[in-house]
Amino acid sequence: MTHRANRTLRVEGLARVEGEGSLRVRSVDGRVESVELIIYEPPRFFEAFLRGRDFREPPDITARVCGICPVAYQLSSCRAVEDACGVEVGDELRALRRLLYCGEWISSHALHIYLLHAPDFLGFPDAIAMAGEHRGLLERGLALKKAGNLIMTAIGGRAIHPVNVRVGGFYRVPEPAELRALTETLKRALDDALATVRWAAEFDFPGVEVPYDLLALRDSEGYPLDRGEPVADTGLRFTASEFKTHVTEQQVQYSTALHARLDGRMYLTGPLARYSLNSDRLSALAANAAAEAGLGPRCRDPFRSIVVRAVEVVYAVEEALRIIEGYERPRAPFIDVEPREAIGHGITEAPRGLLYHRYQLGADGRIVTADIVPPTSQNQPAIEHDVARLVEQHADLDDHALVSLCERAIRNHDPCISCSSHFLDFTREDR
Amino acid sequence: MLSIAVWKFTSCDGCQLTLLDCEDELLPLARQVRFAHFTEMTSVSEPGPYDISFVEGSVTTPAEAERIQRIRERSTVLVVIGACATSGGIQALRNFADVEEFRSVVYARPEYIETLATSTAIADHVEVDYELRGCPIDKGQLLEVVTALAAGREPDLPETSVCTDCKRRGLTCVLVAHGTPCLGPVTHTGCGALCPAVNRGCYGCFGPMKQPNVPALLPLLRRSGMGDDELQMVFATFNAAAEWS
Amino acid sequence: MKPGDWLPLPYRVSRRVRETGDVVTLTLAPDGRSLPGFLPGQFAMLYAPGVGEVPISVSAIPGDGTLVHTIRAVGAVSGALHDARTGTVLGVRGPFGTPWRADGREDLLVVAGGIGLAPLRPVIRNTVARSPDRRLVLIAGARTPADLPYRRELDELSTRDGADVVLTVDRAAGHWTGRVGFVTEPLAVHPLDPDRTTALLCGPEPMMRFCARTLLDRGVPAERIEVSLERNMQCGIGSCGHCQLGPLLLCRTGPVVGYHVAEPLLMVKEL
Amino acid sequence: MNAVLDLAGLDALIGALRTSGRTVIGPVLRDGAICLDELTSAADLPSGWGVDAGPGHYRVHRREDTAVFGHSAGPQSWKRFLHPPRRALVTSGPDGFRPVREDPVDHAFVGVRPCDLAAIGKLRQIVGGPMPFVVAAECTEPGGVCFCASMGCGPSASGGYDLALTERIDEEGHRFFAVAGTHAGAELLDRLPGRPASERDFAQARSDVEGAARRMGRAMPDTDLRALLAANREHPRWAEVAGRCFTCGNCTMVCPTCFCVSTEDTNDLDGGAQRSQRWASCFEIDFSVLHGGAVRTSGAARYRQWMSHKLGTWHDQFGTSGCVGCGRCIAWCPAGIDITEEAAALADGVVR
Ligand SMILES: Cc1cc2nc3c(=O)[nH]c(=O)nc-3n(C[C@H](O)[C@H](O)[C@H](O)COP(=O)(O)OP(=O)(O)OC[C@H]3O[C@@H](n4cnc5c(N)ncnc54)[C@H](O)[C@@H]3O)c2cc1C
Ligand code: SF4
Ligand code: SF4
Ligand code: SF4
Repeated sequence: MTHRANRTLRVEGLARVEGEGSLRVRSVDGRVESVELIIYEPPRFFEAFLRGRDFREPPDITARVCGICPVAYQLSSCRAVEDACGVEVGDELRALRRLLYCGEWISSHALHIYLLHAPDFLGFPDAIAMAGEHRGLLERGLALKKAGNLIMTAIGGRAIHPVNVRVGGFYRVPEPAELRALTETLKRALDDALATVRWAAEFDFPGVEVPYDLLALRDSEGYPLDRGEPVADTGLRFTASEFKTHVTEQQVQYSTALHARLDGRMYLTGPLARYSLNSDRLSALAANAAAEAGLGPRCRDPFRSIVVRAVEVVYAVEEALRIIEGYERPRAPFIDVEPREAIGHGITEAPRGLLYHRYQLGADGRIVTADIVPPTSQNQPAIEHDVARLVEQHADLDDHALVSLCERAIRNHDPCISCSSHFLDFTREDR
Repeated sequence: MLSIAVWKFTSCDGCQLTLLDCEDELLPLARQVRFAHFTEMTSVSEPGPYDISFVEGSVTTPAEAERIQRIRERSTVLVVIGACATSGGIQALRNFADVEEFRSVVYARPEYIETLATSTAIADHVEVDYELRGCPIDKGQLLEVVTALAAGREPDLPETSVCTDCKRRGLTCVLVAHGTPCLGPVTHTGCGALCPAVNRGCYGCFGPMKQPNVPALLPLLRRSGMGDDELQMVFATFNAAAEWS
Repeated sequence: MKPGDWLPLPYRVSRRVRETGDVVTLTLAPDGRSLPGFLPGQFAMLYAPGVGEVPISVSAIPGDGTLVHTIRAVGAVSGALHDARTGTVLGVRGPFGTPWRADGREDLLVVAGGIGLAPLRPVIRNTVARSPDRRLVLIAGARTPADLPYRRELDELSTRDGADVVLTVDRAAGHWTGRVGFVTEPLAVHPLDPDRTTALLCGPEPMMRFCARTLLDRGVPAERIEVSLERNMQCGIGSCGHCQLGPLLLCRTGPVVGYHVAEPLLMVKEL
Repeated sequence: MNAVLDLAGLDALIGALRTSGRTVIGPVLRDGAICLDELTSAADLPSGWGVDAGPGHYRVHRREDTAVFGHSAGPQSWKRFLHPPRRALVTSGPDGFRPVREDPVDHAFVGVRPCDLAAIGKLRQIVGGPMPFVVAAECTEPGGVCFCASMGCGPSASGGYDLALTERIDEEGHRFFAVAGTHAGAELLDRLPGRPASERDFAQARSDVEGAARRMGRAMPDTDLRALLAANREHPRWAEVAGRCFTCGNCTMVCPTCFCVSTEDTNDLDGGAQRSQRWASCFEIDFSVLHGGAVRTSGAARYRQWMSHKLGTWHDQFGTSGCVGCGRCIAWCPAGIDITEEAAALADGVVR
C-alpha cells in the first residue's frame, strides 16, 4: 500500500495503442494536478504539403496518415472533395463505399478488441500470451479481423492503403461473384461477432460513467458510417460545413496533437458516442446482442467500449452481408468530378470516431488549404480527464497497479496516436 | 527461437500493422519467433540484443536520429520496412520545402515542435541489411523475410519492374491497352501489381526499381494525358526522396 | 517441365574434410537410389533443403557410388553446404555438363586459381592413377597460402616423377617460402612443348583469359586449351535459361569449353 | 478430312471438347483486350471485336462483322497454360524430397493462330509437357505488328494442330472451313454438324490466308539473322536502344516462346520447404547474378541478350529461331521498341 500524497506516474511508450505516446500524471495531496497524454509522434505536416496538390490526390495522400483506418481517410476526403465540386455519388457506388467501410470497421475493431484491449481484461501482456491459455479466442479474433480485411482486399486491392478508391467512386468495381465469394466467410464472421459480444459482456468492468458531451453522426437511415450529420447528446445538431465553428482546437506544449473542444466543452466521439446516439438504428440482431450484453440505449462507461465495439462488429458484418446480397455491378465505376473554386467538407465515422476533412480548391483544381480533424485529437482531453479521475479514485493503489489502470483507461478509447499527431489546426489560433 | 523487435519512427503504423494482418500466420509464427519489442502489440519490452529488428518510419527528429543508432547496435539483422523507412516516405515532401514555413503554417506555437528539416531514410543513418519496399509493405514479402532468415537463406526480394508481376498475373497492360498513365515500368515490384488489377496505373508506392529509366517514361506519360505538373507530382509523393533517376 | 528433372535424390554427408578456412570437401553417399556416374569436369546441382540449390563440380570420383565435392562458402547456399555436418541429407541432381577432354597421351598442363582446383582434381588423380608416365604440370594459385586446398595431396604430387607442381600466392603469409605472384608468371616461363600440350584452365574468368593469352603466345593452339566457365545456373538441364553465354547454354554445352569457342565470347563485355 | 461449320458447329465443337473432359481455353474480351480464358460456349468468343495494334499501342475496336477470330495476338499467350507463370516443383521435409504433382489439366486450345502454333512447338521443345488438343484459327487478318510471314510461321498453319479453322463471313453467311490435322481431329470433326467442304470452300480459304500474308503490318529483314546478331555484338545501336528500353521485362513475359525461369525456395512455418519456379526475364538484373555481382548490368547488354537470343543464338541452342513473328513484344513494350526495326537497323548499319 503506497498511498503517497505527492507522486508522479510515468508510462514511457504506451503499448498496444497505435502510434507512439506516453503519459505523465502529477498529483499533489491526492489531487491530480496534471495529466499529460504526451504524443511525441513526430508531425508529418500533411495539411501543409496538401497545398498545391491536385484535388484528386487527397484519398491516396491522406490514407497515409493512418495505416489502421485508411478507408476512413479516403472516404472523408472523397466526400469533402466531392462536396466542393458539387457532386454526390449514386446509391450503387455509395453502397460499395459503405461495404468497404464495414470491412475497415470489422478489421479495426477486431484488432482492438482481441489484440489490444482484451489482454487488459484477462491480465496478459499481449494477445500471443493470451493465446497460450485461450488459443481458440485469439483464433476467433483473427478470423474476424481477416473477414474485414478480405472485404477491403476484394474492393480496395489491399487492406492497408487500398488502391481502388478515387474521388467520384472507384477505379474498378468488382463483379458480383467476387463479392459473393465472401458470403460464407462473413456468415461465419457473424457467429464469431455475436460470440464476441457475449464474451466481452462477461468481463469485469469497474463501472465508471463519463460526464462529457457525446458527438456522433446521425444518418437518415441506418447506423452512421459513411455519412450523416453531426449531433450531440446535448441536442446540438449542425452541418458538416459548420464543424469548425463548433469544434475548436488548441495546441498544448507537451504534445504534437491538438486538443479539441465542442462549443468550449470537453466531448467524446467514437463507439460510445455513436452507440448512445444511434442505438435505435442498429439492426435487430445487433440491438438484441447489445441488450443481452446488458447495454442500455446509451453507454457512458469507457471500459464497456469493448462491448460496444463488439456490437458494432455485429452490425458491420450484417451490413456487409446485406450489401453483398443486393449488389449489382454499377454501370460506371466512378462519376465524373470537375473541379471548381469552392470549399468542401466531409465527415465520416472512422472506427475511432468522427473524421472531418475540409478542402479549399482553386479553379484549377489545386488545393489551396486543407484541414483535417481526426477522432483521437478530439478525444484527447477526455482521455486525460478519465485518467485524472481514475488516479483520484484509486489513490490507494500502488504505482504499478495505478499505472496499468491508467494505461487501460487510455486503451479504452483505442486512441490512434499516429493519426492524431498529424492534424493540427491549419489556421493560426494564438490564444 | 529468433527474437524480433519492431520499431516505429515517423510513419503511419501501416507497415507494422502488416505483421498483425498475418492472421493465418501469426500463431504459427509465434511458435518460431519471440516478439521482444513491439509496442503496438505487446507491453513486453526486452532490452535486446535482437536477432531481427524491423524498422518502420523515417527519421524526422533529432531524437530519432539518436535512437536508430542504439537500435542498430542491438540488432543482428536490421530490416527496414515501408516507403518511410526506405526513402523518407511522404513526409519527405518537406525536404523540398521550407520546413519552418510548414511548421508555422500547421502549428499555432511552432516553437513547441521539434523537427528536422528533412525526413530521411533509415539507410541514411545506419547500415541496413534488407529493405522491404512499399506504402505499405506487402504481407507476403514480410513473411518471406522472416521465414528466409529463420531458414538461413537469402530472402527472395526481386528488384525488377512491377510489369514482371503484372504479366505473371495475366493482367492487361493499362498503359498500352487503355492509355492510362502507369509507373509500372520504372517501379520496384513486390506489390503483386495491385493497381493495374483494378484498371489503375501504378503510382509508384514501391519506389524506383533498380536502374529505372524514368526519362524514357516521361513522353509516354505525357502522351497518355499527364501535364508537367502532374508529372512532377506523381514522382513526388510516396517516395518523393527516392532515386527515381 | 519434366518434374523428374527437377527432383533431387537424397545423399547423406558421410565425410567432411576441412581444406581451408572456408572450404570443405564433402563425401556424399546415396540414401537410396544413386545417380549415374560423373566424369571429371561435370557438376551436380547440390540442394541444401530449404536454402537453395547451386552447381558444384565433382572434385574426386571414387567409383564406389559416392560423390565428392569441394565447396567454398561464399553465400547462403554454399554456406549451408559448407556447414553440413556428417549425416546431413542433401539433395543432388546430375551429372550435368561437359567433361574435360583430357584422355590423350600428350602433356597435360593444369592451371587453377583458388577453388578452381576442385573441378580439375579428378583429372589430376586419374592421370596419376592411370597414366603414370604422362607429363603433368600443375600451376595453382591462391590468394594466400592458407587458401590453397589439398595441400598434402599437392605435396605428394610434387614428389612424383614427371609431375611439376608450381604453387603461387597473391600474398605470402606464415611460413610460405614459395612463389608470390599470379599464375601467369610461372606459366609464361615454365618449360612446356606447345605442340604436345593440352591445357586445362579453371579459375576466375580474368585469370583464365590471361593464362589462355599467355599460352596462345607460347604457341599452344586454342583448340587444345580448355576452360571451365561459370554462369548463374538454376536447372542444369538447359531449361532455365540463366547460364547462357552467347550461343552456349553452359550447363549443357559447358562448363568445359574449348578456348577457340570461348575466346570470342569472353571478349564481349557483359555477354 | 475437311468440312464447313457454322457458328452452331463451332459451338458444338466447344461443347464436344468440354464433354470429353477438357478445359477449353480461347479468346475472350476482358479489360479492353482479347485475353485467353476458359470458354463455356462459342458465345464467350469476342464476336465482332477487332484489334488495332502498333508499337506500344493496343486497342480493341468494334468490327463491322461478327467475326470471332478477327483479332491479332493479345496480351497473353498459350505459354500461360503450357508453362505457367509460377509452378511448384519439389517439396522437402522430414520425409525427403517429393515432386509436387499437380492434377493434370487436359486442355483444349481454341483459336490458336499459326504464329502461336509455331510458338507452342518451340516452347514444348524446351519445357515438354503434355500436348493439348489444338484448334487453330488460320490467319486471315493480320494486325499492325504481325510479321509471322517473314519468320516462316504463318499466316497459314503448317501442322501441329488437331483441327484448323478458316473463318469467313460473306453473303453466304458466317462459317468456318475446317481441316483435320490429326486422327483425333478428324474423328471429332466427323461428329460435328457441318457440311462437306467443296473445292470452292477450300480455294476461298486458301486465298483468304494468302491475302493475309500480303497484309502483314511488318516484316523481319530478309537476311541471316543469326549471323547478323553474332556479327554485331558490339554495335553502338545497343546503347541507343537502352536509352529507350525500361528493362521492364514486358517483352519476354508476353513472348510466347520465352521460357526462362528462376527457382526459389519458400519455407513454411513448420520446417518444410518448397522449391518452385517462376517466369524470369533476361531483363532482370538478378538473372545473371554470380557470386560478386551480375554479369549483365547495363540495359544495353540486357536488351542485346534478349534480341540476340530470340533471333540468333536460339538457333545454336535449339536449332530454330526463337521468334515466330507474333508481334506481341512490339505491341506490349510500353516504349514501343520494335524488334523488326532494331534488326533492320543492324542490317543497314544504322545508328539512330
Ligand atoms: C559449373 C559450376 C561448377 C561449380 N563448381 C564449384 C565447386 O566445385 N566448388 C565451389 O565452391 N563452387 C563451385 N561453383 C560456384 C558455386 O556454384 C557458387 O559459389 C554458388 O552458386 C554461390 O551460391 P551462394 O548462394 O552460396 O552465393 P550467392 O552469392 O548468395 O548467390 C546467389 C545465387 O546466385 C547464383 N550464383 C552465385 N554465384 C554463382 C556461381 N559462381 N555460379 C553459378 N551460380 C551462382 C546462385 O543461383 C545462387 O543461389 C561452381 C559454379 C558452376 C557454374
Ligand atoms: S501497382 Fe504501383 S502504386 Fe499500385 S500498389 Fe503496386 S507499386 Fe504501389
Ligand atoms: S520475339 Fe516478339 S514477335 Fe517474336 S515471338 Fe516473341 S513476342 Fe512474338
Ligand atoms: S530472350 Fe531472354 S527471357 Fe527470353 S528465352 Fe531468351 S534469355 Fe530467356
